[in-house]
Amino acid sequence: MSFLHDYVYYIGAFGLVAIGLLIILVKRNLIKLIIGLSILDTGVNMFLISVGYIRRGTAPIFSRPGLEPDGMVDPVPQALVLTAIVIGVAILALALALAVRFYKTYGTLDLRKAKELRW
Amino acid sequence: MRILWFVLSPLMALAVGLFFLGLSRRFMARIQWRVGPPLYQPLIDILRQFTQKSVSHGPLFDLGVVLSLASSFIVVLFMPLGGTAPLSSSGGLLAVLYLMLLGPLGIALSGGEAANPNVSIGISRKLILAVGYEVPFLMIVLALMTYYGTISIGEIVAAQRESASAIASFPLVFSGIAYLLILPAMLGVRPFEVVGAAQEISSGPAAEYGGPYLALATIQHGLTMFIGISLFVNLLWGGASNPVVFFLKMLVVFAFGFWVNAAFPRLRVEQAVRYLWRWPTLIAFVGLILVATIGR
Amino acid sequence: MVSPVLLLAVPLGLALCVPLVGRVSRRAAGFVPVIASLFNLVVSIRLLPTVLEEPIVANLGGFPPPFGITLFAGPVGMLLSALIALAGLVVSLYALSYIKTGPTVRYHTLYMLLLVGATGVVLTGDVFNLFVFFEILCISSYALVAYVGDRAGIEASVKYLIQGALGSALLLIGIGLLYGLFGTLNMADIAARIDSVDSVPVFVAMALIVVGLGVEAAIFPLNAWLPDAHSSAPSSISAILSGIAIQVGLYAVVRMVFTVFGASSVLLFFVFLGLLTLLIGELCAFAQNNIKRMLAYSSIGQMGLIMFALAIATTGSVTGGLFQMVSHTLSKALLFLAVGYMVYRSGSLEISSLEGMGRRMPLTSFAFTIGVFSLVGLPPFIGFPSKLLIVRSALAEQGVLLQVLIGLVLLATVIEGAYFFRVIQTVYFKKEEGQEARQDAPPMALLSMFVFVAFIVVIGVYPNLITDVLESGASELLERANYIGSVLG
Amino acid sequence: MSLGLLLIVAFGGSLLTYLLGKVSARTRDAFAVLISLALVVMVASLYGKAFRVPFYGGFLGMPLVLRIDGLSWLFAIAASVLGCLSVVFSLGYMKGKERTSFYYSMLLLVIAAMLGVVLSGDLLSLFIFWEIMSWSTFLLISYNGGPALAAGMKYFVMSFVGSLAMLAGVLTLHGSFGTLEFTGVAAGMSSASPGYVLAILVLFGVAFGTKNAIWPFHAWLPPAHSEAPSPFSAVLSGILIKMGVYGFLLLMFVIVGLRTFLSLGVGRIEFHTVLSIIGAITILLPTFIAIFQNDAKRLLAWSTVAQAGYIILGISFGTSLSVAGGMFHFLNHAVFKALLFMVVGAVEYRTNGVRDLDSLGGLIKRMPVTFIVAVIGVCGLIGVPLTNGFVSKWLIYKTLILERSPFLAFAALFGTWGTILYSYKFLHNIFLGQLPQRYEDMERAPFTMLLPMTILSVVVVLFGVLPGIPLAVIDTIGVSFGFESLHVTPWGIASDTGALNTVNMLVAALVGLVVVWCVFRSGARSVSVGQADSYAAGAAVPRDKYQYSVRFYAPLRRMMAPYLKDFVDSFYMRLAGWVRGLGDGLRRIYTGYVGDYVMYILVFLAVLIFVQIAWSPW
Repeated sequence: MSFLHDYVYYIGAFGLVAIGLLIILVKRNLIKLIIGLSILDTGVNMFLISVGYIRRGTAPIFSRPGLEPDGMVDPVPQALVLTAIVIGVAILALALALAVRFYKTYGTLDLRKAKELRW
Repeated sequence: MRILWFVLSPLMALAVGLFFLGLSRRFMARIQWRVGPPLYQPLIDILRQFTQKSVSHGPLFDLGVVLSLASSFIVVLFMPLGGTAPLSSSGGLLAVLYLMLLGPLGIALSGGEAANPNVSIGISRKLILAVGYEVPFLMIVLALMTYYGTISIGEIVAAQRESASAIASFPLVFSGIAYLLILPAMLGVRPFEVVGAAQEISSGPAAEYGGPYLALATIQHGLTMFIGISLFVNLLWGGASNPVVFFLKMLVVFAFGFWVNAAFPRLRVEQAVRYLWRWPTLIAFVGLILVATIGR
Repeated sequence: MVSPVLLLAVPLGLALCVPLVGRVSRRAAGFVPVIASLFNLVVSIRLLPTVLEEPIVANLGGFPPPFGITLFAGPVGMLLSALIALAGLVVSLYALSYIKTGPTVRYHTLYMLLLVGATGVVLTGDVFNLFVFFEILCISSYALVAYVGDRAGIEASVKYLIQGALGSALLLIGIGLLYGLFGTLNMADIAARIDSVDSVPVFVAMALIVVGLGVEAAIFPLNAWLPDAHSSAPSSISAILSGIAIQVGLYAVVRMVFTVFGASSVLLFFVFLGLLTLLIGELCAFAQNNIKRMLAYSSIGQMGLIMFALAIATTGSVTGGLFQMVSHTLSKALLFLAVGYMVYRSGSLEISSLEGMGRRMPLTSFAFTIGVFSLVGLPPFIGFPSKLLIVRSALAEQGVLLQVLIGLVLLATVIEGAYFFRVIQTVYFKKEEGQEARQDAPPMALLSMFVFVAFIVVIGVYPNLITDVLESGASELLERANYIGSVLG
Repeated sequence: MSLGLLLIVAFGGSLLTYLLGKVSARTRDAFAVLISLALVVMVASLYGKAFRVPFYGGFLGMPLVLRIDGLSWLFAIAASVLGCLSVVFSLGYMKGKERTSFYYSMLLLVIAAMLGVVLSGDLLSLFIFWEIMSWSTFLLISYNGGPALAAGMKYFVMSFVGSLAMLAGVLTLHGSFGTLEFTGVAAGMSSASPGYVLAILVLFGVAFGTKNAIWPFHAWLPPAHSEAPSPFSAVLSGILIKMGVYGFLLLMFVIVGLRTFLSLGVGRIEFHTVLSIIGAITILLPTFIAIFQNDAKRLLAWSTVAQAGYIILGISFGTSLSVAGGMFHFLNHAVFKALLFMVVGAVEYRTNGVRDLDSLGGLIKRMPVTFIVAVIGVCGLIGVPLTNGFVSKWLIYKTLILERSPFLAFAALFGTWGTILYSYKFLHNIFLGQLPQRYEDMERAPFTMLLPMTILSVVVVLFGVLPGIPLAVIDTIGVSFGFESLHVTPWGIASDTGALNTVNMLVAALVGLVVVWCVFRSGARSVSVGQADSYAAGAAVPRDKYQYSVRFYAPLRRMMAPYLKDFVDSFYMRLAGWVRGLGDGLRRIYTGYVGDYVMYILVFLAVLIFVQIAWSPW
């Protein structure tokens, strides 16, 4: 059980990634696909966080005396994730905006209907 | 001596050519149980035609005939007729091969200006027929030139005089046989007379000719016969040391080449080409291969 | 001393100014990218001699590497940044007349962000920073592809976005893995320690990163978005996407594989992948009737060729590959710009609709022809020396394999020549039905095209103008130790 | 006279011509003629010189050099003279056509590029000029639109394959020897292994062979020659394809060297014999295809392929006679084939573009001068004695016979008989026979057309009567290749095994003609009649109804047509179809459904990781 215990965040993260990929692979509805992308993003972010996470670690701020760097959570991934979240949001916003336009143009969200550009 | 031959050769060719024309008519007549015209009849015809008025279709119409006859005479100058050839070192057999085609070409150009469909048909047939017999003919000539290692007719004759004549020596016998097989086609006699088929296309290339034109064309025809036969005598039968022997040899070849005239009906041009490309070509080809592989 | 930071900071700042300027005058907004690109071009060219001697390493925020974000301005980076600035400048000039309708202010903002993203990717020395700039590049291009807002644009943009977002997610996983393995994001630092770790996770990280970046770099089979996006975007954007964006993607792949991973043993795989990409791109283009789609497939082919050359990994071939990048940027951007107005005038993307363009738009057609000649690699245009270098270096290698492969490359060039020359024939020699009046592209667009033409001809005749830069760029890419040394000191 | 200046004039002239065309058409025409004349003068002034000048420091580390010697002078003078005549001919031909500035400037560019090719002193500049020549030619071939597009495409693709093979060859040589200058490469080649030399020969041979249209690389030539504007066809057929001959000569005798070249081969099969056999095939097949062409220019085009066969046969056979014959035949072919293409051009010009042999006829009445030059050109083509073609062919035949290659000689000689057939058809169907009524009021060809044609026909006869003039030049080149000298006299060749003496023939011909003419004139005078007044066995020959030029060799055609398929061409066309089909099939992987694309990405990733984990190649 210690494996599960040690790697629960990774498992969770990759679980999310897998779910996201699965959705992107099998779903044809644009909105669902975007949801899949979003889940994938979340999974990736979670993965990043877990890379730097230490169980029962402290915030990487020397706010109180007696705090050692060894016990601190790595701050870099958190910074990365903040950025990644922002980027993810940007993509999400753009995707949703496009989805609206897509629906207006095609009258559907089914991506199989949008096969004019091919070959 | 050479200067003399410059005059003598054409005259001899003219005489012999006309003689052959007369002889052929006589020959045919006898086979068909007729008496036939006298041997000098072509000469009389020619002289008569020179006095007759005719029509001309333009300058080329005149020039073509003249060119044709003149070139035939030049070919004669390349031939050693039992002596030395006047133009012996001016290109040899290769030049002769080329000059031989100027005769028909001149007639063709001349007739072309006349705008007579029969002429066109005749010329077309002539050229096709020529392609037919040139295949074996070129093989024969090449076999000879390769065998003797020269392109000069005089040297081929001289080489034969040293050993046996070509037709009697091993690989070249094939060439000799092939030559005899195509001789009627080269002379343009009966089975191969599609070119000037009188009953069908009004004598073909000569359809528009009358008067002096016809005379010149007739002479040219005689010369063609002369050249075809004298080539055989020179290249394959060792030539001759004097004109008389040469003439006798020519007579024999003429007779050989002519007997088919009476025996066969006219072939269509495709049939003729097919014939020429079958047996004569095959035999000539065998000769050529033997020459190329065995050599001398 | 000019810092390479300015190459990012100034355009980024100006990009954010565009909406402000746009409030004052919509027309003036169009000039902001011109100014910014001009600035970048000048700075890049001024920095070039310096970086040829020694790469400039700039640390943002004053943290020394590997702690802070590093900008690494070596010959390759400077060359590409100059190239981006040049293409950006010319295309923004073109856009002044070409982009008239729609939300033009937003166009210019996004366009500038795209350039900033591209410049950032080529200058950064930090893996995550690479990701960020990469995303800036990608997001702005997603949006720009859909700029016109027609069916094709929306469809292409959606597809591009889905694939691109997937790619960047994979890229981010790869970066996370790297960080997990090495605890650092600095490229040089990772590169220095790459051998200290078990190879399987490193390989997985590399695979993720290559695939993630490869989507943008148009490596087969990750390039399905490209024909759609490049053919549906406004032509000025197609020019930038084909001329800059995918090359930047390829640069990123190469930088990761060469410098960070030092993966010399997988290079043969990339040679084959490049060849495959080349052949598939050219074959698909051969069967196209849509002019912009044809150009897009041709871009795929060119990317394959560049990858092929780079992956051979000799000084000569990498020089050739970089040269081909330059040549492809100039030629393909020129082609898209020329085609942009031709298509605009004819109202159709079909190749057959270009009949008689030689008479209707003589100058544009001329520029198009030069671009084609250059791309196919005919002298005296820039494509010739670049292809020459690639073939020469490939032939200089021992072994029959490369010689066979170069035969295939040449074969692909023949196919390329065939479909391009068909277009030339259509433009000039097909007899068109109705005679239409002469109506060339507007002067600004012509000016921008002829800037490219001038570069194509001049470098084509005097390739030695840039070979020094290219060669030191090649040695920068090939010699990791120098890179690591110059960053970490 | 510096070579750099020559090229600057040539290339600059081309550009200026285009710009001048925007100002005034007349100035442009005058300028184009002037430039082309200047080139002739400049090249002529280089006669007998031999030197080299570097003109470009280092193109990617490879210096570019120009040089001139006898070989390049011969080709340069042919190119510039033909170019000049073609420009003059164009003055009339192109009048009123569209995009003339483009035409003239491209024509001059082609000429300039050809000069560049022959003046190059190293392989890279040779290649560069070669490519410029190729694309400018492509533009000119495509100029007419319609069927010319396919022709241009075919030309471009084939020529591009060739030049890429050449590029590979050039760069291989550079990799091996580090220099591309002819002398340096030649020095390196002398110690190279035979297999290497053979590979280089094959690579270059593809390029030169394609340009020279030897079988099986000839497929581009018939459509290209027939669809290009006629003055350009003259250049194309006359000199441009001869750049391949130049290349072969350069490669075989300058770079590889005579002795190495003759000893090269795989086992008992000698390379030069193989090339000779290809030459023989190139003579025979196209000759007989030409016989059945109905388009005048296509007929001439096939004839060009066949004549190229003679040239290749001559130069690859590798005796001093044959190489001299090959080079001389190149020169002769340049003259008479350009002449014949111009004849067709003149006819086309007056009949508004008709060159269908079935619908012309009788034009001798309307264009007598054109007819005369056509006859001279045809005589040269056949090789009638006293025209130039005779001498060159004679040289080739003779050496083939003396070197005991009767089969090659047979191919060459028999090809000549085929030549007679199509030449006569060409003459007959255009100029002889009935004049259709629609051409009754046709004018003669304009002076600007007659002038170049007349000059060329004079050259045909001049070289035929005094072959010693060009043969002296050719002999020097041959000697520089390492052949023994021919004994050239002004009127032919003196040799033991059958000499050539054109003066004898000339005298005999003149005397014969005069004598026969006198005899002929001594007969009764003839009445001149119209051509319709002809004998038809009592029936009238109707005008415009009965024209035996259609299907001229129908009986022969019935016999030979099944064997005369150009299967090489159909193979190429099928190949092109396959490639297109392949592309069409391949692009279907881009299905348009984004789910598939996502799958490609993930599958690619999975395969990468799987391969690594399974086999760990890294």
